[in-house]
Amino acid sequence: MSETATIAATAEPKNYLTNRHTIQSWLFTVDHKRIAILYLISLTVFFLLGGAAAALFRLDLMTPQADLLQSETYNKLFTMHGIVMIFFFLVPSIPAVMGNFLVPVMIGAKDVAFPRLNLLSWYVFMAGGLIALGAIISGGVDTGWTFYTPYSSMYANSHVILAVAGAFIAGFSSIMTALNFIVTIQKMRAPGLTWFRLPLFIWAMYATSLVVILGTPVVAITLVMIFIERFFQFGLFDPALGGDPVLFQHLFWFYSHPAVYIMILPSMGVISEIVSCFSRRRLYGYTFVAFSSLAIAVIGFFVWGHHMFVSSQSAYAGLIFSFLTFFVAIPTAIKILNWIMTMYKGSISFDTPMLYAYGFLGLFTIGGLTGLFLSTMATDIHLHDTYFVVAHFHYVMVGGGVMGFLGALHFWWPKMTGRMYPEGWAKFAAIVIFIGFNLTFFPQFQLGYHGMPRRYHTYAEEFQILHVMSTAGASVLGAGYLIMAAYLGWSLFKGKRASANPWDARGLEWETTSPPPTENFLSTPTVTQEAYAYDKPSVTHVPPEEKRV
Amino acid sequence: MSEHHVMPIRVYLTIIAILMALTVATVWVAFLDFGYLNTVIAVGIAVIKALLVVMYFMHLKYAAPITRLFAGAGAVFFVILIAITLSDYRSRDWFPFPEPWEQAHEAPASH
Amino acid sequence: MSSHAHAHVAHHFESAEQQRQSAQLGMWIFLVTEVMFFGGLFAAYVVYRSLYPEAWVVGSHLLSIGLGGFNTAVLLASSLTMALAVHAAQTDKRNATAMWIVLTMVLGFVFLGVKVVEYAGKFEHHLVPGAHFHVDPMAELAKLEAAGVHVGQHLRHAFETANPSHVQLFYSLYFAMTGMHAVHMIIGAGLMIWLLANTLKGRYSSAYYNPVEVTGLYWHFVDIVWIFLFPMLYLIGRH
Amino acid sequence: MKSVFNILPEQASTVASHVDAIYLFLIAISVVFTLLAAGLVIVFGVKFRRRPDGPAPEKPHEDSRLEMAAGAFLLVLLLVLFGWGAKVYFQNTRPPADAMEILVTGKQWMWKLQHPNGRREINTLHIPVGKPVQLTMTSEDVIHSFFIPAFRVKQDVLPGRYTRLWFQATKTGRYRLFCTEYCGTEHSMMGGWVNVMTAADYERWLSGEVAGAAQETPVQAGERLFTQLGCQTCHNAGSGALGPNLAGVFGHTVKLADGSEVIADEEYLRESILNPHAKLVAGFAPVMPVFKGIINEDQLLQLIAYIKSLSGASN
Repeated sequence: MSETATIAATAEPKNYLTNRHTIQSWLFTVDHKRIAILYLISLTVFFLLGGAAAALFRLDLMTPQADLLQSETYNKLFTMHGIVMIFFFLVPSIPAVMGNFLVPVMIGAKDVAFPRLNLLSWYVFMAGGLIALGAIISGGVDTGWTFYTPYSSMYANSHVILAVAGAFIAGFSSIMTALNFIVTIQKMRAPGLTWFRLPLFIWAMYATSLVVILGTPVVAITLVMIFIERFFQFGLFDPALGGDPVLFQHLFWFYSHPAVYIMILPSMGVISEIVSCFSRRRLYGYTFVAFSSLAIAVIGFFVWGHHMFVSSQSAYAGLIFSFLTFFVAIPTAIKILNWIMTMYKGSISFDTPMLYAYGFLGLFTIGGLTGLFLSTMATDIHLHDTYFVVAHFHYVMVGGGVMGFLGALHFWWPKMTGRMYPEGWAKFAAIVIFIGFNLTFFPQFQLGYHGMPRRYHTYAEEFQILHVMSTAGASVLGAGYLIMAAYLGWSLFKGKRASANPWDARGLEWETTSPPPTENFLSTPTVTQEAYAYDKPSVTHVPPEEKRV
Repeated sequence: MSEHHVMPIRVYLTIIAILMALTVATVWVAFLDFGYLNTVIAVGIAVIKALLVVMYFMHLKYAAPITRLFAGAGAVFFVILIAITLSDYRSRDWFPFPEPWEQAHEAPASH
Repeated sequence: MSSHAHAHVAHHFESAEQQRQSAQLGMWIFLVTEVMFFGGLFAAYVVYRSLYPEAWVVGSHLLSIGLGGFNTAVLLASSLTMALAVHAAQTDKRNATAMWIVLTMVLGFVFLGVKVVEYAGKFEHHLVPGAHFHVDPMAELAKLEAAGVHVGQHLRHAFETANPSHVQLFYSLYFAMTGMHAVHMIIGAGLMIWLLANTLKGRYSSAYYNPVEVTGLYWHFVDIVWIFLFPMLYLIGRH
Repeated sequence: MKSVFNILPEQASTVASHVDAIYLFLIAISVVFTLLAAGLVIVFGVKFRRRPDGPAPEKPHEDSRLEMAAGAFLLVLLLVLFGWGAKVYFQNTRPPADAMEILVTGKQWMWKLQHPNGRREINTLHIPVGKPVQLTMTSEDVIHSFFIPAFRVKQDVLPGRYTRLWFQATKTGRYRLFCTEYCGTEHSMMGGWVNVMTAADYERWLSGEVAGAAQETPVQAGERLFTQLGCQTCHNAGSGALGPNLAGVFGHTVKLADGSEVIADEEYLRESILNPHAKLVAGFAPVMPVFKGIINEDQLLQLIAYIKSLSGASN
């Protein structure tokens, strides 16, 4: 701290971190970069909470019997893990932290279109999070994060209303952020920054925001319907009145399937930036990648029924949902091809962000391919609600989503904090996380095909060996995360000073100081070339004397 | 400066007159028997009323193309949500199912 | 200070025009989320109505077309006054702006008042879903006939076959949909008070009237929801 | 029981090998594509690693032919997968007409099963090998799901509705039975075994209990209920009967009072018992009492079994 203070006291121009130091200057800030930091801190806490829950039940699953936890506690823990990780970590992760920090900088704007709304979104997020935590502290929720009726609406005796309220409120926060991004990207791009000069991260954020805008309100009203049913005793899904619990599943998955794209599209945007930068080559098939983000966002709304093949949904509806699901696979697969082809004849260096990109490519490929097992109707009948599904979505959401998030964190860490992290430790942690992840989740594919149902507290003894492997892997994974937390924390105070453009990357965010000043640029930049112009030298908008070495 | 479109008050008055007339019409039509068309007519009139409000009171007719695109997207996804959900319910008792699996009639594979 | 256009351009915008377009687009995107929000309820309505059409006929006959129609007219009128408020702001007529805003708000409260009367009636007649819900379609049919309503074959059939549980489902949706609409009305009324205060302080002019305009968009949207709710809830199977 | 390290678990039903064939095909695709992707990034990583004196990379050509070709190839591959998966699914959707029917009621946290001759059991299902078996399932409370991994079959079980599942076992033995839809506190305890026996053993098992106490079949229980509840006073073949004659109704089209037609399946019978006025048969007055809250799910299944037997639909 004292060092930061002395730096600020010198002739250095003030940046967004150092221009004011009071608590109020953080809690009432409208600077998108500071809001991003607020989100980063809150999300880290939620990630630790969700991870702790997972660690506990993973430990309990070492043996087939119930030894560590009671059934009720076990059910509450996996519910908490799901709610916290989905609604309070994965959905906001890259948009709220990286998007908030980068969208205005990347398009050369001073801030997002509605800065006060942006701050409000953080408060709303925190309110939702605290209410959900309240539900957990006051006794917990045992419905699973999917809140299926009629269990959630009529049978569960836990704090469903509070949990539903928390998720509902958090939904508003993502809507506010998404709305802000669309308007910002639409209306506030710097002169010369045409649509096809935009970084692909911006395209990904735009597509993600569309999904949030169109999907989140539907889950919001669906959660309100659960609330109405529990609180006012109105039977909206009550079978005794002729209500249909499967209708809840339709409404729920109308959001929650596209929500998978909310979690993965931003990561795809990040990977595009990283692969391009560390291959020193413009992304292969820029236009295709840009439009495929939008295509995935739109097609993603037509496939929700593939979560319901055994729900008693009409076989014909299932047929159509299965058919359309295969179509989402095509743009996704071609994107992987694009990233690989970008490396072809590139000049590849293996800095930490690139290691995460490699991890993403491997894990997300497996996650995507195992999705085919679940969109094929005959195999889904067998695999539905087994550990195969658990493994599949962890490969997509952690292998894809979280790997992208960590890649982004390392790629833009120098920009956000003005410090470099220790490269050796970072590489080590990336490799540990990759290995630990595979050890944890690969055995679960096998468990699933052999019939191990998900959400089981106790299980048949023949499954034990694979569960033990999974738990062992989880401890490696956990160790990887802890190493990362340690060296990132260390780097905040002791890390080497970062230059404006430590990776020699292209893009407006690299043409301002690290960390950027409050309004991002000293004067509004003008863009004269396309994105990823790695064949040309970096265009400098920052006078040399302001650059740190 | 088409964005700053100031409409003459006369337009607003015409629109409100049409809206009120359509309200009376929809009530009147509800008491006549057109079979299943009653629903179509009721929703049709509501759509016309909504379009009038959107186009004139909300100035969408004079708004930027991107604004109109978003308004349109809202309507389209609203319809998608309802139509696809309903398609499940309408096709649940469709007959006939495909023939049962021929192997069912074969001799058991083993004992 | 209100006369300077530049005074209203926030620091991060380049021009008043950019700011205005952003506000407008932002509000429209918000309205898209509102469309999808109500979409969930409409989907439930459409599905259950397709499953239980006769219960929907019975349910709607127990609602008052008079009150519903009156409220429709009130809301449409409030949309007009709101549009006129925006018009007055666009043409620098501050007093007129304030007057139209007040009128819009009053019409909004009239709507809510009528809604309270309707809800109270449903409460009295045990039509609020829950343990006390009670409806006897045959008794209701007899009441209709006693009141001299022409009961055609379809209508009689609907009353004879409707399952009271399904009628309860209709009322669950009726209260969920109109309740959610009323919540939006109350928020709208709150926005009107805020607009009025700022209008009286002279914050708005032809150079800067974004809040009046975007609040208007919201108000019109709430009106549109009712334009659909009225026929869908009150007018089914009246023939 | 096969080891969990085998690629495939035990196959014990006619459908299992068909599902496994698709599964193995999918694994082959996954291995090929994973190795391809991993191989390419590793080869490129080595071959094009950054060298201090290396040439500056060229800008890639904006050329969509590779993407188009990849897309077309994937489209064909995925359509094959879709078609194959859908074919096996649909083939297995509708039970064969001669399937033996077993009634299933799920409740927190047990499976209640009843055989055609009336024998009941909980959490263990005895079935004969080589004979198609159809489960008609409902739930007393929340959604459950009936899953037999060795048979590769699964179906959600819902309150207020009937769902069906059918299979034909190919091997005698004991196989796991699970509930796979999360249903509350003891969800993981809701399951047991499927005992596949030879036909002779099954017959012996079935009659094992009948020898002791008099055992009602579901049809007999349904018939007794039919009499107890006074159903036959209206539902008889007499000319002035107040209700429709139920002989030969099941599985056939019924004309309703409003002019529409329905097929008298389990759902229709259920609704007509619980709430007779909803879909009134043409030519009859709405005079039947409502049985909702008077009979439970098990009794309802028995009544339906009896009505089915009147059409010769039951076995």
